[in-house]
Amino acid sequence: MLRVEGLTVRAGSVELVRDVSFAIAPGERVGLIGESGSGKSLTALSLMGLLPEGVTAAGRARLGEHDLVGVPESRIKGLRGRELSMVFQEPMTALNPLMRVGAQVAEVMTLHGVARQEARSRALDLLERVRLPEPGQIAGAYPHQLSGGQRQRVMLAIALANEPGLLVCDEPTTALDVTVQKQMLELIAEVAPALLFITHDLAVVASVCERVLVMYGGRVVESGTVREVFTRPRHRYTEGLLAASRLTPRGTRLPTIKGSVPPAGGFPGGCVFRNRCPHATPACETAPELTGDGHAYACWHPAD
Amino acid sequence: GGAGAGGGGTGGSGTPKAQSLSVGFVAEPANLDFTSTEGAAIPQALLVNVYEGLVKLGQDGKIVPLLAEKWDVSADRKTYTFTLRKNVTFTGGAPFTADDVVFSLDRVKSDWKLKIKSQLDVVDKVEKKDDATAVVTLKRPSNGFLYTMATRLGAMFSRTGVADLANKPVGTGPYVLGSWRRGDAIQLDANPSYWGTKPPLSAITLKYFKDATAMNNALLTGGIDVISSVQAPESLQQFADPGRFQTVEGTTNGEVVLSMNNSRPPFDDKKVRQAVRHAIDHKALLDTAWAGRGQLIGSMVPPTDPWYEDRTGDYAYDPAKAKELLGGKTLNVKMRIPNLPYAVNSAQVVKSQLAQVGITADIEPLEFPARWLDVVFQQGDYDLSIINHVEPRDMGIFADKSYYFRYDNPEFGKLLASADEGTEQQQTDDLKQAAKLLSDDAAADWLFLFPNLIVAKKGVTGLPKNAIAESFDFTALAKQ
Amino acid sequence: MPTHAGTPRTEVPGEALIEVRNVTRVYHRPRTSLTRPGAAVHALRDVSLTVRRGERFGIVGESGSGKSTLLRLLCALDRPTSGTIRFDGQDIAGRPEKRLRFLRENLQIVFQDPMSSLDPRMRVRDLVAEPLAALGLPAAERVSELLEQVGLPAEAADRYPHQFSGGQRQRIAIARALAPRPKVLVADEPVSALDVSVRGQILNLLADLADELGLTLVFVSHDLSVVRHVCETVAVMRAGEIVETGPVDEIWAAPAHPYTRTLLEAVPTLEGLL
Amino acid sequence: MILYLLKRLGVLIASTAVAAVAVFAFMAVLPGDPAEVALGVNATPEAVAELRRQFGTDRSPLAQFLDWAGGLIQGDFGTSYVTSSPIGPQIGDRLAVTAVLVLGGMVVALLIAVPLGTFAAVHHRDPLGVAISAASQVGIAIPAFLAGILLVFVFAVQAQALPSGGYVPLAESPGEWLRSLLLPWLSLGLVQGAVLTRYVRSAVLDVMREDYLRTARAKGRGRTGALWRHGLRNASIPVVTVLGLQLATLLIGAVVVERVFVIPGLGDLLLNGVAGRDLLLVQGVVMVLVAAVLLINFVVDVAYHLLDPRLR
Amino acid sequence: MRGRLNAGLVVGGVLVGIVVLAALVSFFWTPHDPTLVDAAQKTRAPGGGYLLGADKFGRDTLSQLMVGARTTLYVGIVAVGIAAVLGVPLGVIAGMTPRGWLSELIMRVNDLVFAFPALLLAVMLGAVYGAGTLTAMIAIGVATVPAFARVARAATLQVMVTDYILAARAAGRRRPAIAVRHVLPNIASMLIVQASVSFAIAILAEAALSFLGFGTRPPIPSWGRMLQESQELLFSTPRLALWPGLAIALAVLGFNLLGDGLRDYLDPKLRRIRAEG
Ligand SMILES: Nc1ncnc2c1ncn2[C@@H]1O[C@H](COP(=O)(O)OP(=O)(O)OP(=O)(O)O)[C@@H](O)[C@H]1O
Ligand SMILES: Nc1ncnc2c1ncn2[C@@H]1O[C@H](COP(=O)(O)OP(=O)(O)OP(=O)(O)O)[C@@H](O)[C@H]1O
Ligand SMILES: [Mg+2]
Ligand SMILES: [Mg+2]
Repeated sequence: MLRVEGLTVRAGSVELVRDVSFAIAPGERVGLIGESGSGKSLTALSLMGLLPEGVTAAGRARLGEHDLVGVPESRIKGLRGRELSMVFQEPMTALNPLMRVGAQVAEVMTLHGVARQEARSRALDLLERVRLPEPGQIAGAYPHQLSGGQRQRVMLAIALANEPGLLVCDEPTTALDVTVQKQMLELIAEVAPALLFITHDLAVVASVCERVLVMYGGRVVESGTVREVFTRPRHRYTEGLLAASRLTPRGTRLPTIKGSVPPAGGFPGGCVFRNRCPHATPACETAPELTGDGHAYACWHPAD
Repeated sequence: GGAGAGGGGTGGSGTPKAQSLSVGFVAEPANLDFTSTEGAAIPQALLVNVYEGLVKLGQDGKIVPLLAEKWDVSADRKTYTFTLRKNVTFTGGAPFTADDVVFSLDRVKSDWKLKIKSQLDVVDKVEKKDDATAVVTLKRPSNGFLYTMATRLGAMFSRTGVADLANKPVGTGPYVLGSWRRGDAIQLDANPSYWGTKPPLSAITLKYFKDATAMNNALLTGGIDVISSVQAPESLQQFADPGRFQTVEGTTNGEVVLSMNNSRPPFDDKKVRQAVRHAIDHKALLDTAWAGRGQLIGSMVPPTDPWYEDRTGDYAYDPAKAKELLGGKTLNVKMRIPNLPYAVNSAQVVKSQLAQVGITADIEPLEFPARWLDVVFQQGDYDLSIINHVEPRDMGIFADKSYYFRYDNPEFGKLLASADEGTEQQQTDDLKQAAKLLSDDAAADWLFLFPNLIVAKKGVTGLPKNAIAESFDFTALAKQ
Repeated sequence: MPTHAGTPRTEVPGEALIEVRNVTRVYHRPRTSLTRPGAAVHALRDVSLTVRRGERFGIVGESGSGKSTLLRLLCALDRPTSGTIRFDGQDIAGRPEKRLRFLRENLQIVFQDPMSSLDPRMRVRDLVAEPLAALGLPAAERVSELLEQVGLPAEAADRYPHQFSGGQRQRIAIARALAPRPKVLVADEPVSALDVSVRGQILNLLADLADELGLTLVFVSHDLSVVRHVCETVAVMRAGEIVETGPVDEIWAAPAHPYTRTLLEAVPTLEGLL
Repeated sequence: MILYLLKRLGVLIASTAVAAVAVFAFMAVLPGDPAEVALGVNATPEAVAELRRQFGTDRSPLAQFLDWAGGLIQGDFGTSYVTSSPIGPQIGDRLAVTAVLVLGGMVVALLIAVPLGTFAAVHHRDPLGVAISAASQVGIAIPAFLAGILLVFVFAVQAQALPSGGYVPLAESPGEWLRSLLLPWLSLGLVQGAVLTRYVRSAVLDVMREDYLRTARAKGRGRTGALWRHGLRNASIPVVTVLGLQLATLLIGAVVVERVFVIPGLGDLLLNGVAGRDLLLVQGVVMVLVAAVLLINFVVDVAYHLLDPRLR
Repeated sequence: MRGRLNAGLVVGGVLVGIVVLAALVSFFWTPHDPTLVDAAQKTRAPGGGYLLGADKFGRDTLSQLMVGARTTLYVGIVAVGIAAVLGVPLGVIAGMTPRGWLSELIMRVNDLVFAFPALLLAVMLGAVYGAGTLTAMIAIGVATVPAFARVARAATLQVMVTDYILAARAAGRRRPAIAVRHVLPNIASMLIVQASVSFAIAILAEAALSFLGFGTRPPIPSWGRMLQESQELLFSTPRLALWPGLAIALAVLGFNLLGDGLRDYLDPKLRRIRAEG
């Protein structure tokens, strides 16, 4: 249902996301992982047409029969919140502090043609659906009166209100406690239609998604089913990430990836990972293609 | 003297239309009681217009009859018998009689709170002969008496109208107080029961402007009809169009004096004072400070006084001579001036010119009236100052050695006393000599005679050309 | 193959170095109603714990459970509402700053966010030397020595914090903490703000340093698995209370308190799912 | 909220009381004896002594203060030494004029600032948006009195369309009242509007970067729609603060504009009072101005709390 | 990494630079004596050694403008100096002990002083001690204290919740050292911005006071007074008002642009630091 081809995001002359292609089938749950600054959020925002000022997207992205990239705001405005919804990372700032929560949920429905009265009562149902206790009371509260987890549920309720075909979640649980995160993840897994789930936590992806895209330096470096990618990573970055994510017993040395993630525009040419890769050779100075069916990777020296 | 309003105006037309005029003024009265409150603003608005005296000062400087039809002076020049006009009533209806004359003049001694009331100390007693005749007996002959009677001291009050002088003036004049919007305007309405020629206008509004430019703009835009006294003479060009405006230029009693503190160094030294007089180029000063309007005078006498003599030649502009008189000294002096346009302008020129001969003057503008009166006038804490002495025939202030000039020359006092008691010729001679003495002594420097500059819309008539009395005489004011 | 980093020292329980007894800390929210007083926040309720010399002591708990509050009290940056805190036998609770020299020399802290814990207007040299300067100790050679110890080049001394990556900044913060040669290093979520690829570097560094310098470690984290990697003893906190404390492996294997169990179950792991 | 209101009210009352002491103390330092000043240079000593007794200025400062402050509470400002008329009604009349002047100026400023500032923020990268912020910078740099003088020059003297000054009470002629106030409102409002434009612009810009605006757009609102529905109310919070500060400066700016336009307001009364050493009057006017600023601050703080549920 | 130079900063810097330069040069040289009255040059048109013409006293306008720049800077420096010297320590103290009675007292007094605006203070002070540049400066300075105290307090509050303050305390630093080493450097950029904006406000205030007659004394050249004196010649010789008006506007514009420019120049650095943390 979503098909992205050659998506490139630029800020001025700096390419922040480069040539990203992937597809999501109806009902499919796809994870997008990568460390901070790898371009995950920008990828998601370019689908929503919500890129920050001064940042532009090129390439193709189609949701059903609608083009998402390179079309004027007025054309995709109607899709947002109805065909395609998004939950953001920061639950503390994503809600309007001056407006009651119920009104904020109802708003997304009235915007897309639901009558005011009906929207109000459906808002209560939605709050209940995201398992908020006492939806009536929550609806009358202001955002600052709710905890982070509750707010994130409200965001989810807003996103689900018009039963969109695709839900995009940008690190929806990063700011939450593990116990709250668990509930939230279960909820998302239960209610989400097709899902693009962004996180930097591999374990989270593993618990929610079927397929995963690994990003680094603005590129998708590996993609495939969660099981395959996590059990048999081919790209050296994925391999390193997986190793670093597993905490070994006390007294043992943790595996690491040398160096650190460069700032935007500071990634090397060719393979973006080559300056941190223990297997890099001069061959890596040319950029590898993302190749392979099902389980694809972009690496000259893949692990086996 | 004849009946009528007198003055320089041509009088109103026979058919008084319900017309009114607005006249712009600078200083608003704080209240309407000139028996207890100093300042020129109250008599300017009320004297002659609301209050009348037995006599008044004509435009040519002569005393003319007003509430007195005529007066006789006894041979020893000590008894004045005033024959009063009949059918004169105060606003409110009380008739004006000799009783009111006695009441008013006695009241000066008993109730007035101003220092100038001493000018009537010469009066021995006031008596009623009959309803229409009042007799004033002096202690000694005085040339100044009748003149004083033309000032506010001679204003006639009703025995039943002095309860709230500050807010409710009761007089016999052609106008009565209409309304007063504090901070903005006073309206005078024509007095329907006026004894004399009815004023041509039904009402006059006195509008007050602290800012000269604002007043100019008001005339330019029709907010007012007359500027009573131009405070920004450079701006007169704006009113050059004779199709719209007329400018009246006459004289005043106002000597703009560069006062020097005669009692303390450095100006206790006559040579230094003389140096100052030589250092000032009065022509240039008048041109730059007051757009060349006004007249140069060399002493404390305006040309409208009978004893005027041109003394401008006494100290010609001569910086070299000034330096010589200073003997190569350089001086630092305090010039404390009121924050009024003419003073601030003149001070800057004076400072610049004094600097040429080695006198550094620090200008310190003081809030006028309060602070200037306190610091300079009362305490005499100043070296130089500049102020326009507007009172008529006020050369006498130099005779008071406690006056802020701190000028002390017994010779001068003697001349003044003999002038007041002597014959008219004697008076003229003595005062001429006194003026010369002042000038010679360099008791002060006289920068210029303040001009009477009135601008009005075309068609306004009856404007007083010379402002030699305390009042702004509205009686003849009319609009065509 | 991960290499061995330091000796697990579970078997040598030294004498008590830090003793926290019945500590309570209550914060008052500003009053919002006439009738009711401002709500009291019990950030810590009757907390007692003992950290022994040489021990690596972990504290876990969810957001708001009082971990940071406890650390602030240990560092005498805040005073308890009641209870006593002894460091090396001396009571530190409520002492004025000028009588805390022994604590400052012996106990130093590393914070969660390496950016906000480094003054952006100071050069690395001055940052690292700050504890020495504050204690009036000479700093000249010590700075380069410290930088080397945490794996930073000597030139780093002349640069500003924003010129470093997150992991490097945390190294600077650790160097600063080590400056006065403390016996105890307190760390408040030192790796939570870091990328996973860098997290290992810092955890390894801390383990190495603890070994080399014989440091006692008090390590706070919201992630029990990180604590399990670093510490031998753990205290589990919830709503200002310590609900469970003991050897980390025992608790990991058999959590006694239901809350600990929930916590353990909530942590998503790769192993379980694949 | 009620607690906050009470507390804030307490602060207001206490500050006003302290301000009263400060004002009185300051005036007590003013050189010049009201009795002497009232009588002028030619007064006799006995008259001065008599007048002092009449004014009550022969009493101790404390007694005078208590008397004055006691009167204030009942709205009695005393009787002027100079005009010998009660001060309260005078201040009342003038305050009404100044209030109309200031509020009108504020309305003009808002009418200018809100649309322009919002536009400049939304289009902050476009030439027109940049031009508006540049223009507002220039507007700020022009002294209010200069703006007044220029306005008079253009609209009154040259075009003869409006009066150059003066004030016509509303009761006398509503049309003339309006005409007499248009230019003063403009000259106050233009300059303050320029200042406010900048604040509105930066407040809107800040709000535009907020996450909840992105959320609103993710719901399907357009840029402008999101700004209208969610942005402006949030942006109004910092603007209200500035508005409060500006009302206070406007009150003082009015002093200058009153002079330019010959409007009998509080500023005019104050300057007259100072010039005429009408101490009690000056004291009263200063007190009223200070109290007005304190009151404005109070209202702004309360408004702030009402606008923002987080503070309730 | 430093913020990039922006247009506002450059234009503001140039305008302020011109004012400063004019003031400095005027100490050594002006085309004419700015206070010399010369009837022969009365309102002369520009030219012949009088580049911008002369006023009604025949004084050279350019010379007056140059010396007037001195007055302008003098007023701004002293007023901002008073405000900063009093306001910053108060604000920092209040910000460092946000819940203490001292902080409460400082802020209350601050609010009270704020209720006495510059003009009111200047009129009152002028009435007591005589109007003049000094009273004007003191009045403007005192009236600006609350602004500085507020900004300093707000900025200090922000700084005080950062971990580096906690780190400094843990390192053993006492309050005064923290104030000097950590708080002041980190709030400096806010204060610099505040200073330049206050400078602009002070220039405007001095002009307004001169207009009312409570400002600089004649004949010391001041732009505000030049403007006031030129009023009556607005019709016949508008250039007399034009020059000082332009000078005031450009100087104010310069300081405002400088302030804004500095904000943008200094701020992204801080933002980036926080964003990257
Ligand atoms: N408006 C912008 N202008 C310039 N660069 C930007 C902008 N927004 C983001 N970037 C840069 O683009 C890169 C990718 O950003 P993005 O937000 O997509 O990363 P991310 O993978 O979502 O990271 P995180 O996990 O921190 O959210 C980063 O290096 C970031 O600094
Ligand atoms: N200065 C303070 N004033 C009021 N309440 C406070 C203060 N500091 C902490 N609290 C409250 O005390 C409780 C414990 O806070 P603390 O910061 O110690 O938790 P934490 O376990 O460190 O949480 P996190 O994992 O989010 O850092 C929280 O409810 C917090 O809101
Ligand atoms: Mg992101
Ligand atoms: Mg914490």
